[in-house]
Amino acid sequence: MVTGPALRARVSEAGLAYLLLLPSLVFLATFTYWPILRSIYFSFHDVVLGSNKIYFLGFENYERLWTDKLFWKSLGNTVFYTLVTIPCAITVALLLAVALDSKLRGMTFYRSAFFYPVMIPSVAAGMVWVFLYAPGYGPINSAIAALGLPKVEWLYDARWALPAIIFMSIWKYAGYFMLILLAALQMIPADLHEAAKLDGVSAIDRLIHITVPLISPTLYFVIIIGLLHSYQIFDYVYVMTQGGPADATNVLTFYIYQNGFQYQDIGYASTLANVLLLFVGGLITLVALVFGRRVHYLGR
Amino acid sequence: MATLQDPIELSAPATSRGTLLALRTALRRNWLHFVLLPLMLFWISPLAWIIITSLKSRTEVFDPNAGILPAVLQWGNYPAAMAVAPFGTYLINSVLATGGILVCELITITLAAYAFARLNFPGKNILFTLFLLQIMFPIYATFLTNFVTVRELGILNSLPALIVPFVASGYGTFMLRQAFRQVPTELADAARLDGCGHLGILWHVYLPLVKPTLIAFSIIAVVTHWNDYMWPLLVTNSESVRTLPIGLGLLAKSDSGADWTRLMAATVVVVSPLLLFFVIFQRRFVDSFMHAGLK
Amino acid sequence: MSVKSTISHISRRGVLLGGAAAVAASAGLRSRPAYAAPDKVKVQFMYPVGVSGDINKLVSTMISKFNAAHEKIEVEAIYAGSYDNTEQKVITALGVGDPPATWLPINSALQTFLGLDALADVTDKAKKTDIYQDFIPGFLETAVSDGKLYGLPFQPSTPVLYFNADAFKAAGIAKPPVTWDELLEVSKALTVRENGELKRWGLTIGGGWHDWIFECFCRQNALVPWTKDKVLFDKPEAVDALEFWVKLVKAGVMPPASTWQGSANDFMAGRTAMLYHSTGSLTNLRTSSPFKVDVAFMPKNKTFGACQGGGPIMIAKKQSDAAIEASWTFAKWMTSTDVQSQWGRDTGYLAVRKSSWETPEMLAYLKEVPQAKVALEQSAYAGAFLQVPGYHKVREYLKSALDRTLAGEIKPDAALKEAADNSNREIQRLLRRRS
Amino acid sequence: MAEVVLQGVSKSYQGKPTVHAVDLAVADKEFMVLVGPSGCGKSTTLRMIAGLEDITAGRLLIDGRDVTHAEPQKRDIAMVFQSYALYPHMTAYRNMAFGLLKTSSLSKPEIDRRIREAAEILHITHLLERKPNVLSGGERQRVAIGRALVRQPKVFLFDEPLSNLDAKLRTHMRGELKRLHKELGLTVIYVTHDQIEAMTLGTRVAILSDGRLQQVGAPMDLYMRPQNTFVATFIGSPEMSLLRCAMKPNGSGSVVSHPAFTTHVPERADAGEILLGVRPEEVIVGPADGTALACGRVDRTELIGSEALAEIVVGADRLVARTPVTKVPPLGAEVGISFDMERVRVFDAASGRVLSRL
Repeated sequence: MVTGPALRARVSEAGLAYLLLLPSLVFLATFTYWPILRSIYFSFHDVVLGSNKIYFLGFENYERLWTDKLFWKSLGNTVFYTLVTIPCAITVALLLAVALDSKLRGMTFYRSAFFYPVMIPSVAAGMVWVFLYAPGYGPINSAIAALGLPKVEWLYDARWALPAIIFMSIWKYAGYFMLILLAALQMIPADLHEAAKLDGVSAIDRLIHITVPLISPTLYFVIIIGLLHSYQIFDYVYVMTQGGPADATNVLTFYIYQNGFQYQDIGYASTLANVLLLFVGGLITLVALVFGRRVHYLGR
Repeated sequence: MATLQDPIELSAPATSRGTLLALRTALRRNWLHFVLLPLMLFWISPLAWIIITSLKSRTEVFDPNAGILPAVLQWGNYPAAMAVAPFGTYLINSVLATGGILVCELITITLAAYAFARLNFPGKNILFTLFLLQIMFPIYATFLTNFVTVRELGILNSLPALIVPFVASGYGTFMLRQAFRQVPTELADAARLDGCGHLGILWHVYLPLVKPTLIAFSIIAVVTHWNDYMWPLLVTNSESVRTLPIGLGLLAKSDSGADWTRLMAATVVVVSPLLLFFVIFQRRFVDSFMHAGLK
Repeated sequence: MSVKSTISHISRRGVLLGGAAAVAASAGLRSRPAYAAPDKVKVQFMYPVGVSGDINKLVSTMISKFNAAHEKIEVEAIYAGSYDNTEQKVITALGVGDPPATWLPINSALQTFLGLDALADVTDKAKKTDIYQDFIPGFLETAVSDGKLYGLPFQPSTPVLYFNADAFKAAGIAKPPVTWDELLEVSKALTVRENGELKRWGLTIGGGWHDWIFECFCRQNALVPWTKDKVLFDKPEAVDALEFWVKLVKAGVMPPASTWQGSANDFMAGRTAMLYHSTGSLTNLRTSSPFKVDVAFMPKNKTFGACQGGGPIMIAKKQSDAAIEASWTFAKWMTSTDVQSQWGRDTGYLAVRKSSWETPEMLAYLKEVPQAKVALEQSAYAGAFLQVPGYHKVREYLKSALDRTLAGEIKPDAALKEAADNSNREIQRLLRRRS
Repeated sequence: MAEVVLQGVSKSYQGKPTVHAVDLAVADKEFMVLVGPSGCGKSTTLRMIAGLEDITAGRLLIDGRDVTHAEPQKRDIAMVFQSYALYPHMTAYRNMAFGLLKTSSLSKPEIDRRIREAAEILHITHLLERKPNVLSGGERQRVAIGRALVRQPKVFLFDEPLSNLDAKLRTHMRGELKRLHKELGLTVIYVTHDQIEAMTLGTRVAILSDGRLQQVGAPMDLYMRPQNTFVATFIGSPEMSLLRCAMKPNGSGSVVSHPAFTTHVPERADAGEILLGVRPEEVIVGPADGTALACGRVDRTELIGSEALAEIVVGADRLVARTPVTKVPPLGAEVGISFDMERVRVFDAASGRVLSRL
């Protein structure tokens, strides 16, 4: 059905597309796909960091995974962390973004105040929160005591250490999501809101029925990015708890780091990384299936 | 900046029954402030602590009897913190490395995102997934192989080594693709009729219209890479190519408890350029594109 | 690493990696001095910063002094992060066959590096000097395996018992506890609760490195809980030590968990009256606490006991004899009497040579900071820390066992048995691999 | 001279045909309206003319030149989009200048002259330095038209340009467009789904349905002589009523029998089912007595200004009649109805085609 020139146009469009993708692909191939391929190869081998000797193991690393209690624990911690952090951080971010998407007095200051945690290097942020969470004399416990609630040992308590890190993550990342959502809000035509306002639609209804659908592509993006980020969370565990107490804060990425760099067990670390990749990939597919279809693009 | 709430109006002289009314009006107009202000105070309290601690003497930091504010402002903490490493060189390197990453990323993601958002080609979905792989794979698992690659390229212990792994960004491509897809297709059509090719459309229509997203991405990219620690530590040896977070690492050591006052002073120094950068760019965000009215 | 080899790399891989060639082209930005005078031997030295940011400055000063004094050698000092980071950086470089000439890891890593066949044996060189005579034996031992010396101890530390002298005075306690029993009693006396709410712990054991401190407790029970190819955590002495910890927790005088940073903060904030922490923290705790800080031996049970943290300067095996010789010269210089005396005074680390402790400067310093002497005296009872293959993982197993026991999830003997089994399996795995 | 000829132009997406072999010739200075319900392929056809969509098969000639595969900017056309597609980041002036700067070698003063001239014609001179977001719908519309005008193209393409305006403005702009077409002698191809717009604007109207061209002709021609039931019902408001009848040839014409009546039509065809097409104004409502063709009951009435519409149930069918306001029958009343038999049309029930009159 396709005639020559039309076909040619289509081919040249594809050609252009590949050309545009080329710069990215060259670097991705070198610094992402190559490591992933090596990681797949390593996962079937006994590889020790620093040594050139490699032994074939077959599926032994994967079998190890099944019986590795710490792996399952860290996986559970990661899932818990994600399920709590992402919805909370994104909700806070969305409300902040909507609130700050107006010509409010002191807007620059507000935005900076909510965004700055993203900028604090994780080493420093971790240390500061170690202090804030300090038992007894820490400001958070002082505040809790002022409210008449029982004090908590936070990072020293296996039950509270992970929630403590989650809470700090929300502080650290809400501003980040807020910024992205703010950028999306800027692109919503103002008259849509004005029209709804004139129609007497309440602020909450406007948020749910106008704002959210209109920024749904960005929201979708933020959810996916949030998911991916939460699996990369490592710095705070590294700085604040080193996975303790009693592995209560050991998350998968930290466990991968431990295995690869501390235990030099590159083979097993690669296995973990591959499993994480599969897991995250599946999760994202799930999100894409659930949310992706509801995303409404203004452009189309 | 223009404000909706005119301050004069708020303090307008109360007429006969006006005081209460004025108060209520003030409340209604400013309710957002009443919600945001406490939250904001909570949000900035760690920063306040950082700044206050950076000006304390060492014994004041944890002394429960010392009060919140330092008795004497210890400005000396700043030079003392800066003295542990050549922070000037580190600053220049951080600017170069972060700037280099940003420029490279902006180029690669713009091109790639346009292809994904607006062109049809075989293998589009698979390629997009491949781009996302970059964010899905734990970064620490790439370090070993990338270290070997960087060494083979002969750029170990150099600024390019800090940049190359981050030139392509699945994240940025994804973000920008979402923004591009928000731009009405009719605008691209109009531009084609106006004689633009794909690159012309990209340059004249898409990029100006997704400026808020570009700025948001830039801010995020800068912040992320400004604070990179592990990778720079691994691939650099010389002071002359090292970056600020490594200097910070010197003060946040594991053996003896942190060097609180100087660590916080250094944190302030490291964060300040970012904060400045953010304040400048988030203004542009508002001014240039407040509801540009894409429809 | 010569320029020549680098260029050949570019032409080979740079072409292979198409787009990355642009990057390779900019390799001109490389900042490593591309050449040195041909007769100079270049020696890289990777070191961690564990106690104070000023170490960076101190090391730089030392290196310039060394370089000025040695015409034929040029040392480049490379700050490599924490102990962990340093180890990772060195091992990664080893993996590509390009290790630094010398580095400073934690002593526990000895077996790890030996497993990688990375260390130059310096026994014979040392025998030609006064090293075996002048080094404090407890320190020197941390660099010895199978009777061979693989480095020179440079910055040893041990845990010590820090105590809040003001709190002691207020509670009417005249002197620090000497035995475990006294430790429990004193802790009880120092613990403060108001209306059931805890205000001050009697004792805190610094978390994160509590496995290190636990080994000290084992040694105080006359058990070295490891040999070079297995761990002995399940021995009765170890179980007894952990049971003592449980007793402290159950008595309500010690928190069941803490972190390394947090416990130091707690001490400075008066949240705990006594603290087990590294000697390396002395300067920081002494100068940052709003009260008088004093230091004591860790109390004994069957005996006094401690184990070494900190590390030796190690020398890479796979390099030219000239480079090894230069590295040896450097290591020797760094551990010489005066340098060590200065280093110890500047940082709070323990000087490794007996003679360093007798220099006039050191004697003057000890008069001013008598606390520094405690760790030295205690080191007579100290040995190396957990020098087994795969010590990182073993540490994790042990820490996890300790944490879970103190949290009341598991009994001490079961926990330690499990940790020992897991650790030994891991060690066996690594040893099997080596052979 | 500007002539647009479509020869068997077709479009298919992923093998699915959406436009079937459209043949259409647009004469110079003609105002051709493409009209049809949404999804009928009218916009796709327009976009193929513009070069925004590939032409899957067939040829497109502009001024005799084959531009089937030419790039949009080489076709000498200009287009006004439904949403105006003004560049939000450019002033009205820049919006108008952009295409000229890109495609022509005109000098800056010449461009400026053209813009001023177009602005003058469109009464938007005072808006030139503003950005689209501060313009009203009508003003944006004018700027969009201005952007097309300054190009001085051979052909103007309009894609539902009035659908985003309110009713009053729409009527006004309709007049404006008519004026521009007349005064400037433009060749226009105009897409709309609104048949009134089509009838009022077009010198000729092409009706599309399901990707097929149904009929092309002058508005009155389409109204009076629809070729099939689709055109018949699409044009005219309220739409033509279709009564299902049986037909038998009889003499020179045929006898048409409906359950409620039997009558005679001049068309002649084989016996079979037909649809009798009656426009509201062709129904004569009278008293329910013997003089009427049939009887029906008034089900609904609606006042539309000077006239009224009455929906009458006749047997199983409903039909709409137009009556003067003064003669609106009461609801539920039995009335007699007759048809203006000169004007009613007969369609083949199976194919929907009109039966020709002899």
